[in-house]
Amino acid sequence: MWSFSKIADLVHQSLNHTFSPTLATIIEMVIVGVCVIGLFAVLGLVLVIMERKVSAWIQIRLGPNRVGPKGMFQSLADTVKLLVKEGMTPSGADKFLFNLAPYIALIVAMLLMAPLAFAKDFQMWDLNIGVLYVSAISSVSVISILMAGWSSNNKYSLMGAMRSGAQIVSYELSAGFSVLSVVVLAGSLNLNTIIQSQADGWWIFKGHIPVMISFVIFIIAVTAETNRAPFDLAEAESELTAGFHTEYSGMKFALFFLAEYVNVFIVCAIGATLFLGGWMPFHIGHWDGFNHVMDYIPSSIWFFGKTFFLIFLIMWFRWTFPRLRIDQLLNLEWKYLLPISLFNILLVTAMAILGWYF
Amino acid sequence: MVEEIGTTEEGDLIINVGPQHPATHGVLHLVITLNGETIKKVEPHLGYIHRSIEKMCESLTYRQFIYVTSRMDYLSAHINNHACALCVEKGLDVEIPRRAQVIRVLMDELTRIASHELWWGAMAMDLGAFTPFFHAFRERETINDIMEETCGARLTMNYMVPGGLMADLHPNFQKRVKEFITLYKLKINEYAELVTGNIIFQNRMKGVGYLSAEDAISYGCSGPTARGSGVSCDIRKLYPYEVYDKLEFDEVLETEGDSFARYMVRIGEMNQSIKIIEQLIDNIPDGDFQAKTKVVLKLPKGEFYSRVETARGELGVYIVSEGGTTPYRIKFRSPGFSNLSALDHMARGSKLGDLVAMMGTLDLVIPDIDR
Amino acid sequence: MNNEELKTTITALLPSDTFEEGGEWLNINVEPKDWLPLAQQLRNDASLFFDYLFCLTCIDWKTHLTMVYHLSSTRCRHNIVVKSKLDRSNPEIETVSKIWKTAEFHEREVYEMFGVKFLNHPDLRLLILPDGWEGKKPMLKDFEDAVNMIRL
Amino acid sequence: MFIVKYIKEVFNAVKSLFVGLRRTGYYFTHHKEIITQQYPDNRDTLNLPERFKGEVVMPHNENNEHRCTGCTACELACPNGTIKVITKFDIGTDGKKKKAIDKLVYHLELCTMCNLCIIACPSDAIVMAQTFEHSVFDRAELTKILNNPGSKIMEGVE
Repeated sequence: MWSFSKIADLVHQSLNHTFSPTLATIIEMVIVGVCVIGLFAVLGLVLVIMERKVSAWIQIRLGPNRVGPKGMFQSLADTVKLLVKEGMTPSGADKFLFNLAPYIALIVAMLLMAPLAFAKDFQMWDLNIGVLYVSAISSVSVISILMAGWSSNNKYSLMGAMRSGAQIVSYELSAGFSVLSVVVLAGSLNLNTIIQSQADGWWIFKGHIPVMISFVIFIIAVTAETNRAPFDLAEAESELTAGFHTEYSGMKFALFFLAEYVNVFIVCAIGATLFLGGWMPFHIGHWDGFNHVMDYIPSSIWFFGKTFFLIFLIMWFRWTFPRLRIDQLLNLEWKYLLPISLFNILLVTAMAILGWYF
Repeated sequence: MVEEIGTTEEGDLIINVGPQHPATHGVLHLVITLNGETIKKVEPHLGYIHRSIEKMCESLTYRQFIYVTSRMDYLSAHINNHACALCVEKGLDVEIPRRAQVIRVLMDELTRIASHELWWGAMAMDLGAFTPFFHAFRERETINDIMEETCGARLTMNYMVPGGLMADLHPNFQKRVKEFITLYKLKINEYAELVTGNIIFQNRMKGVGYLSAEDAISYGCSGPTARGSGVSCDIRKLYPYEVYDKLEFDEVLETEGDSFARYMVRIGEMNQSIKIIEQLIDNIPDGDFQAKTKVVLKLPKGEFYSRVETARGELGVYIVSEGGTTPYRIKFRSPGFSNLSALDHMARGSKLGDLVAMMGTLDLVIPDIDR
Repeated sequence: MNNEELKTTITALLPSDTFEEGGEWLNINVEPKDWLPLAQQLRNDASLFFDYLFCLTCIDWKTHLTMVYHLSSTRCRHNIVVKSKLDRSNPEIETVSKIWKTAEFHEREVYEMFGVKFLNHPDLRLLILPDGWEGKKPMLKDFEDAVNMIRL
Repeated sequence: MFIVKYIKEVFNAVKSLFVGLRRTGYYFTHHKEIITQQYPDNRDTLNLPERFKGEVVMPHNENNEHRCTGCTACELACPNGTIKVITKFDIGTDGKKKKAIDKLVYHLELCTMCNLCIIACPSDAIVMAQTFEHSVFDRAELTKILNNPGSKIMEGVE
């Protein structure tokens, strides 16, 4: 059975064999960087086509079906279109910040990739405070949005950015609390340890009702954090035309677009890691035969399967619900989600202390 | 309108919504004064699609001018044509055959449903739900197919002419309308599932854009906009034309006066229209589809006014005739123009996101406002 | 109320007006200076209660302009038409936008299309025509647009 | 009770969301409900109703004869000046001069498909065709001459 970790080990050994350890590490870093960029591109293409197909089927349409087999290369054609388009900078804009903003959005998304465990023993950086790192870095993404909104010299952009600021700052809270509930149960901030703690069952099953509540809150909060409908107030095209990226065009717009999708992927990956056991296969009690079959499926497939399931959930929400109003959005957070998650974290802590989980 | 761009002395933000904006469904231009997210003032600037139809009609004969009116409120083209035909018939003093009357009412009601379905989809899209738009088009397309078969066009039919109709019904008409009614009854529940019952949607609509009954009357609102405020103003009931006085249907009234009330009025009206169609579809009398009229129509000297209920409200056609073959002056009292004037009053003090909900429930069709 | 009753009631309010009959609705001719007081009475009189101004327009008769107001009552369900003859060279009439708010938009439209000045109108600016429109008012009968006129 | 009301509220709200999700989920999984028509591909099966108003044409029979007498009723009926009838005088079989059309010029770019000319025509010489793909690269192609070159009026049409 092949796995990513074996390939990684092979590369590591051969590099260390030929080069000095420092040089080998540098080369490894370059390889990882290239891989991340490659993953970015692939994720962007896959998620865009996935979103378009999901939306089309929900909307009783066919969706893209002209470019390539079943329209699978549609997003590639879109990328080419965006690349050859003129990237304009408005004359009144703060040019430096305006051009910097999309790269910050992208870099934040890239940094978030680091502690993710894509498969068994396959992780860029086994960070002992992985969860903390993720929630810290993901808050930085608001800076790129604020930067884009402010520097565009456009009132729509500014309003979109301000909405986004209020929204992300608020929803960080409940996202943090729901993540915390798993941390409390697992007793570690290390993502790898959290995954290992789910070997005998995923937290969403082991932690029963309180963790399910945190899972629901987590999904709502990350939908809001990534500015996806029904919380896409930063874009809200029927109100603010395109929100913070109204003035962006060409590749700079594409970078924002890419960063949005990659952010969706990352938060779903975190969700899958924390609640659905990451790359851990699905096991049921003592059904050894069944468990064995599940083990046979590569761990990377488990990880991506769970992640894409969560991504599909978020897409499903997007194409079903209307958008909230800004005050309702904040009401939802401060009046409903935050009290519930505060109460929930208390419950989870009690549960963890008393050992009332499976 | 350009001098107001920027900020006011009090530091309020002034933004231009439109003329190219996703929520204005056309070329409406609103200059909005904002304090943060709160609207302080909405000022419409019109004229981006003004074609001066009233002036054009002054040089067209009574048979010719009707086609232009399809381009006013293009979503209820039949009803516009109907209003003009009624007004000319009033001047000519002809009674049109009963078959033509029934067919006109049928077409009007089908148009009303089609218009409300488009509104429903567009309204949901304004609020950020994209899927209902496509679902609404599925049903609307069926109506368009029916229209295409009988009238030869899908949007600007020019089917109602002075003296009756341009052509008789297509033989398939009754069958296909019945099919449509079956489809409609099957799918109408989805509307409630997807939009009406949705908690986000209800929160977005309830208590938003309040218009009291007195204000609705004072602003000259009509149609579902006024009926959502509890003002009884259905021309079909109050001043019945054609066969409406012999039909059983209810005037849908809601008293809350908010956007949700206007929404519910339109949904209720769709059901009432289905009720009217069901009453008439099997009872189309035989006979001519056109009254005998002269080739060249000449209206006597005088003034004629006809009122009909379009999907958006009361459409008035006011013809001043000097006895010639063309109208001396023609005035279209369009429902959208008056309804739009209430927008500023409704929007003050609410959030920017609410403006979209309000414009959605006013069901603005810009060519109807500009004419 | 039917047309006859309306006629007697309104004559009592304003003896100087004249009536035209034969149409569907009662037509009242008033002098421009009498219009505002009459409008207030039409709106506020409990038996008349014309609270719904459903059409407001103007007609260019080449020698003079005529303002036409179509009024309706949502309570009593009767309709009247009020007409007022205006001087073509300097058309002026009092605004009724304080009585019926819908008149504000309609009067702005008439102002730019016919050039009728509405005295005491709160916001008499161009509504439909582009800013800085100069020259003749488009709906007047002697309007000629040399540039955009299409002759067939 | 406040807390019961609060929970009920949350429950109903979540329920209404799930109702919507179930509906869209149904359509996501039921692809037979898809209504998209793949237009240029389905040209062969596309059936336009016979009354569809696409453009004005003048039918000719196999002897290159049409029914137009050149009475200009269509020209008068048209609100936009779409049709121009250019007449000439033919020498008939009996040696008399007879009015006939030289050209019937039809400006498709001005036409609004209002059907008034078809109704006005006393000899049913023009009809609406069911074509709808009118886009061309040169605007001049939209000005059409409806009668075929060398065509004559049908016998017996007055």
